[in-house]
Amino acid sequence: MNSLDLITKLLAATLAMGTSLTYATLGEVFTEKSGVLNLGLEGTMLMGALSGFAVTFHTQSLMLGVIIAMLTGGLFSLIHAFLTISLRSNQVVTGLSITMFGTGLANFLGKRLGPVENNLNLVGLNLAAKFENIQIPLLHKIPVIGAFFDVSILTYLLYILLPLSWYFMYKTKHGLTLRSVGEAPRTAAAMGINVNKTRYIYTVLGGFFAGVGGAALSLSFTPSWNDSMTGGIGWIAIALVIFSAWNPARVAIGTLVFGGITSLQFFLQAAGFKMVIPVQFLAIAPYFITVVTLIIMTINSIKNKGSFASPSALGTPFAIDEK
Amino acid sequence: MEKTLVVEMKNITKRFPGVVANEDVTLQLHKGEVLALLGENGAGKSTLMNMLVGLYRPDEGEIYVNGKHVIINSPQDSMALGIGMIHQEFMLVGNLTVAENIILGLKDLPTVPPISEINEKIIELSKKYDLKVDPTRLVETLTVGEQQRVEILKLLYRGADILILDEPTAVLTPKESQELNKILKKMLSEGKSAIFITHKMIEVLEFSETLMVLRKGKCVGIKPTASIKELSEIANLMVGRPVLFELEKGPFKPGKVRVELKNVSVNSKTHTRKTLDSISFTIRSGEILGIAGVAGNGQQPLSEVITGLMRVNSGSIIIDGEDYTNKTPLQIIKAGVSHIPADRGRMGIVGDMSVGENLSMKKYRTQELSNHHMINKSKVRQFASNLIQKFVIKTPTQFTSAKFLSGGNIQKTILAREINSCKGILIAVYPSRGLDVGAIESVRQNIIAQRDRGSAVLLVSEELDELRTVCDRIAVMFEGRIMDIMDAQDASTEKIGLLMAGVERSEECDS
Amino acid sequence: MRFIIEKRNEKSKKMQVLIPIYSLLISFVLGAIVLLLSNANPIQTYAAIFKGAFGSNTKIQYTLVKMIPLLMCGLAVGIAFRLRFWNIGAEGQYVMGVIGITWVMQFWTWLPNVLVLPIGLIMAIIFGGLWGGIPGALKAQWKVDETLTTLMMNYIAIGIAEYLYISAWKAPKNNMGTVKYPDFAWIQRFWGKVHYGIFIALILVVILYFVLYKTRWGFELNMIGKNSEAARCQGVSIKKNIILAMLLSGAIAGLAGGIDASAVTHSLTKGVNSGYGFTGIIVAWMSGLNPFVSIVIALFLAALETGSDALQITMHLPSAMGEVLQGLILIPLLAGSIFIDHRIKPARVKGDK
Amino acid sequence: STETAEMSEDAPMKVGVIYVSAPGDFGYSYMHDQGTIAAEEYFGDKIEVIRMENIAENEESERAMESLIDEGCKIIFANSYNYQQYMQNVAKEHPDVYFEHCSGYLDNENMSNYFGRMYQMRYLSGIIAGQMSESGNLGYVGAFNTPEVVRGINAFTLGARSVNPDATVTVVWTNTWFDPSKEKQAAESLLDGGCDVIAQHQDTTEPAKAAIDRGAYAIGYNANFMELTGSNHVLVSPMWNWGSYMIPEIQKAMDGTWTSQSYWGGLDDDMILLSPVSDLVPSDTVDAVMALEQQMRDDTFDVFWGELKDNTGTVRQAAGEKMSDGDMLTMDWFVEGVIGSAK
Ligand SMILES: Nc1ncnc2c1ncn2[C@@H]1O[C@H](COP(=O)(O)OP(=O)(O)OP(=O)(O)O)[C@@H](O)[C@H]1O
Ligand SMILES: Nc1ncnc2c1ncn2[C@@H]1O[C@H](COP(=O)(O)OP(=O)(O)OP(=O)(O)O)[C@@H](O)[C@H]1O
Ligand SMILES: [Mg+2]
Ligand SMILES: [Mg+2]
Repeated sequence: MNSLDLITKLLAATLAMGTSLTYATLGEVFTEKSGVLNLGLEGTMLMGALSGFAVTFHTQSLMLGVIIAMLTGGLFSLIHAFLTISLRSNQVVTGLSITMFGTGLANFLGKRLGPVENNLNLVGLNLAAKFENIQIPLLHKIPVIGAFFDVSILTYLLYILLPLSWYFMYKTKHGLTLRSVGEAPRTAAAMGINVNKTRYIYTVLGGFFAGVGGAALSLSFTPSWNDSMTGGIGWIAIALVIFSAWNPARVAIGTLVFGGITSLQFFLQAAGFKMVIPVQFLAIAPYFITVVTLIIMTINSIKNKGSFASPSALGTPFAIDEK
Repeated sequence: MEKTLVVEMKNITKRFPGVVANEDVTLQLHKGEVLALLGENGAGKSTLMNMLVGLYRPDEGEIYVNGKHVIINSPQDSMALGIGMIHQEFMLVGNLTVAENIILGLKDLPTVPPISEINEKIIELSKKYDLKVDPTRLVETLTVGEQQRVEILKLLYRGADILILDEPTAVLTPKESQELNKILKKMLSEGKSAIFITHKMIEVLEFSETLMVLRKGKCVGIKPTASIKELSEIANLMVGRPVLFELEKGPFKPGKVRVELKNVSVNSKTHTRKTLDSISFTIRSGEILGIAGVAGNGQQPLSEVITGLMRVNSGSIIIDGEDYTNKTPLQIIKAGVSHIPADRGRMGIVGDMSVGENLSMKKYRTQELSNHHMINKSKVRQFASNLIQKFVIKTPTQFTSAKFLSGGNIQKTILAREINSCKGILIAVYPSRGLDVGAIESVRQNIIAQRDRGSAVLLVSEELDELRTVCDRIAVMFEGRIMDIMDAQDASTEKIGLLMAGVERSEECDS
Repeated sequence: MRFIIEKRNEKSKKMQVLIPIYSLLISFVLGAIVLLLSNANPIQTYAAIFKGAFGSNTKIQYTLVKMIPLLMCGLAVGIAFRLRFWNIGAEGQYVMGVIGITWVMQFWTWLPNVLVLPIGLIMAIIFGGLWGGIPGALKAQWKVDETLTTLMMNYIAIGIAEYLYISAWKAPKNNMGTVKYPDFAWIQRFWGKVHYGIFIALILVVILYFVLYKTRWGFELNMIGKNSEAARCQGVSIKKNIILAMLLSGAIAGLAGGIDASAVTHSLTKGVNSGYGFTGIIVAWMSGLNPFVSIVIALFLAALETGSDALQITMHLPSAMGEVLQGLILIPLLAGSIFIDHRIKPARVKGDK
Repeated sequence: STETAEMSEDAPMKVGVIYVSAPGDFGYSYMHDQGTIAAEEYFGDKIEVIRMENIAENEESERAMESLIDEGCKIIFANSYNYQQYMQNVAKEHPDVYFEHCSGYLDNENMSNYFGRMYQMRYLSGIIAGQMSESGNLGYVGAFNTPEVVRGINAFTLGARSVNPDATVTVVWTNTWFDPSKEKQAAESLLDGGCDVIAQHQDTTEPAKAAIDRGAYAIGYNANFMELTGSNHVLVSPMWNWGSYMIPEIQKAMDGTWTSQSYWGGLDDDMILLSPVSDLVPSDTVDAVMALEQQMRDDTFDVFWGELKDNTGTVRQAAGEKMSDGDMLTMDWFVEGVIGSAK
């Protein structure tokens, strides 16, 4: 295998694995940009994965599966929104509780929503169809770049969603509203913006994305249902939001770096590279390198005037008549 | 001429936890008229206006606009009624551009705002009203004066007919204030009506037709401005007692040098020009050195290098003969330096801690309030209640969160803390900004008392009046440099004004 | 009719007691619905959970044992949270603590027997402290976001632990796991399963209460957490305190690991990352960062966990139901927390048309 | 409590079972549960089983055992390695209860340990893999480099090289027993690297599915993957059959004839099985495998029979000798032909 080929395959693996992560990260960027921190992502994604799989299994419809996953994600975020926005509960603890609840509920329902023949279990079932890779004629044959044109529809959708999100956030009036609400809610309110409504919208939107992210696993990447099958992707997404400095355009960089290193360590092993470092250290390489990259980027950004500032009002509830 | 009522607020009452901010207040604004709304800090002026723009909702009372009973539930409603407000604290989003700030929240904006058209419209407007500002700049990079212009542009852009201006000139330099006033006149000449909140008596006389005074949430008087013969009349009405306009000030007897700056320079991160450029001066005990200058010319960095909050790149700072260059804030506090910072909300108080705790923040380290590492709570309580009495801080209790106090009382809290702990050196930055006459009086009096007791004081201010009446010497800053230092009695408004604008002394002589 | 939420003049003492009660009632109702849907008798289930947590001496003992690391991790993150430092890395700091004590137990064999445990615990403190101190220093020095660093460092710590118990420090005969600690270096039990570590945790509560509420340093931490810029103006060093607080936070989490390892697991092996660090976050917040209240919350959460065993044993429900019920208990509690300093009232209708 | 359980003569005997994961995972705990179910079917209402799943390998397991004893369980099975210490502790405190620990080595008067010689099945599956591979590049997705997993990889490799001496087995570690995404990624990277058969020591079917998707072959593990995936590209699956151990042990406990033992069961006592072989595998290969299986059953064939060299060329097992159980249980090196690191 020549090295171009290897890079192409590595990229393909990264894209396949990174799709779910990118959806979740992008969604959380919207949520956090509005000033709400949703640590319930892992549980929300898992509920998305579960509902998407269950629906597709019973209806044979992938589309319907994705839609239900999306709605489930939205519903779960709505709980978070209600608690943190309307009832002003602490966002960190609420998120953790939602992750706990969502994980439990998904794993529980996984043993209740299956067919009778399988003891109501969803585990161990296969889908009649899954999201297959679609190759764009000619383009997919180009070395390296070709990997981008041999992916599933969910990944293609991201090619549109990422730039669109950036455009939405920085060029439209809704984006303007979104940014102002996370940055200076009092000001936004004084300008006639309904801060809490805006926050609701984007928290739920983030949930939609998280739900689709979950479905990207259970309907596309690893088409199946398994207990806790998200395996921490929700947490990584939360970290990558920071990495991407709350900018949709940079989300792709974060997920490519993290996904790339994750895939790379498998590739190195598979290529029979003589490992000087213990295998466990390869497994932590993605986390380690992400931290190191963040440190370097942060130090750099301090030199060129900080671009790593989180939305100023992130994590703080808002009420107009309270100082 | 028949006067038409544009706004009528009837029997408004608004309560906050622990305070009645407005009690049975009735306000009337006529078309084309300017109503000056006056009152001490915490009298309830901002609260009343916030109800008119829909930020707060009244507990009792009714609002009529153009004769119609209205329920204003949100700023959106008030905008629809043609009401626009410039808030006491700027309502700007720092990391958005000027244009974005101006169009923020506009109802009939297309989904993708045509930014270049908007920019043009803003430029047009700013030309018309002589409000120079670049619509593409990020607001956080603007000076205070420029930010105020953005606030005005927001009103103009929305075409508000009823303007509410909550202390718009409080943070402006005299020159900026004058410009603002010109713009206001122009806007009013177009038939708009305005409610104008200010603590500056001159502005009241200059602008308003009617004045209305609030005290402790209640209306204590409405008068035509023309009927006012002496400024003290208004002041007395506001405070409820006679106000001294003459400050008691002892004779100037400077002692030994307490603070000396030698060629202090600070490089700027963003500009090529230095933030501070070879600053040298001394302050002696028993002396108040005033720093005049347009905001943003290095006054705040100057106060921060002396207090150790900002590092200097070269030069030295000597306090009582010892080198304190780039020492930590704590070392400098221990050397005896007290500091009344420019931004009281951000740097001066901890809003979520109690008034009592805020008062003890300079002294908690000392034996007076703690034994070794343990803070003595009962001593702190005693200490705080003493200070609250001595400095007449209006607070429900000393356990109230400091954020609930009005601006003036927050400032008094800071003043009380800093003056109480002052061991001979006081750095005061815009200490009377946004305060009412009563409060200003007490702030100035306290600072002077400090000097009379032999302290060395650095007073940064934009009010030439203040500088002239309070200070012994005045230094003028421009672009990070000290243009000149002169005795206060030699400082004419013209002279300082020219120096503030960057005109060198020599040039002045040449012309 | 619209409702508005209005701030109370001060925190309501009555509500502080009533809200948990009401919330729990709501939780029970919600939980009952879920249980009924899955064909389980709610009353029986709740009784079983309670019995599972407190039904016998042994059950109480297990609940108490579980409480110790939860409480300590709660205290640990609580310190960081005071500074608004989002330490979600207590899990990793805990694991590093276990690594630290294991190092001493396995390799410092030359130590006199009496010193092994104390030095082991000190090493746990040092390891945990450093693991917390690194993100602290990164934040203080370069403002590197702590949420990301602490989260990632959890995974790194767990990876290192795996490497050690599977490869480098694996006991020769074992499949995985280090050798058992020498039994003279175990923390002894004094009542059934309950070991002396509980006293360390309780003493820590008292110490931290004093440090945080009575000392100058506690006052400074409070200032920084509530307005760091103002604190700096008052001569409080932000950098130094972030690092100190994170060292302390990590040290306590590390100590929690050290105690659990020397009292319960007696080795470094799989299961070392048991989630205490994450649950500690819930403990810290639900207790309002108050060390004494943390005891109650930690006990409550520990009881929920031990009690949930009963779901499987008596009710034959899958273990996931435990998490569902725990979530259903936490969510109403969180929802209710607003009423401690707010009241809800119908919006004024007078004048509405 | 125990008293109530002994109240009546014909009250069912309570059997406690502790699983490290949810038995619904179709992996390790699932197969254990199949054993439990077999026992339930065998004994009918003579026993009552109490299951506990997702029990962490720390003091939680001790608590779980105590709870089961509280419920009156007479015999307790626990299926994961790190339970052993806790089980030993609990066993000492409850001499009247029988304890059965799977996959460890500790025992006690009232505690046995048991495990199966899965490496025998790995060897047989290796033969099939070696035979079916065209490239001779086999891939193996491994969870952790524990002796058990390393042993399986070595046996698989020896089997493959017995029919294809040039075959190599490339190992990718995932560092997790159970993570669908990571397992899939690991398998994909092996397939990208040119492997055409993927074997696994993991708890999901993802590695096998990845192979099937690419038209490559897979070797299952734990359960019959051919059934689970519905594809005959799963050539064969080495499987556990815990029922063969649990039923007699429960019987002995009932009869009061239970004694403690360290039990490492093999083919001869059906603790391990080979699933039906895919119809893609030529019948002569199947016949050869079956013949060898019989030899193993008869104890005339050993997988780790000297001379064995590790993949750096060092001799690890002298010629003409069979490897001791002790050496097998601590294996931390790879045989010739394995590409990867066992450390
Ligand atoms: N959101 C709020 N919550 C609680 N109390 C408040 C709130 N807003 C204002 N207050 C209190 O209401 C009173 C009136 O405050 P207001 O800001 O209206 O005064 P003001 O007249 O504008 O004073 P200043 O001249 O200092 O701006 C003060 O006691 C203030 O502390
Ligand atoms: N704001 C202050 N004004 C005057 N003196 C101060 C101030 N703060 C601290 N000091 C004094 O400076 C000395 C040293 O201060 P520091 O806070 O380091 O003392 P400490 O905490 O008692 O000592 P240490 O922490 O070194 O044991 C003390 O005697 C203290 O009283
Ligand atoms: Mg005001
Ligand atoms: Mg000290």
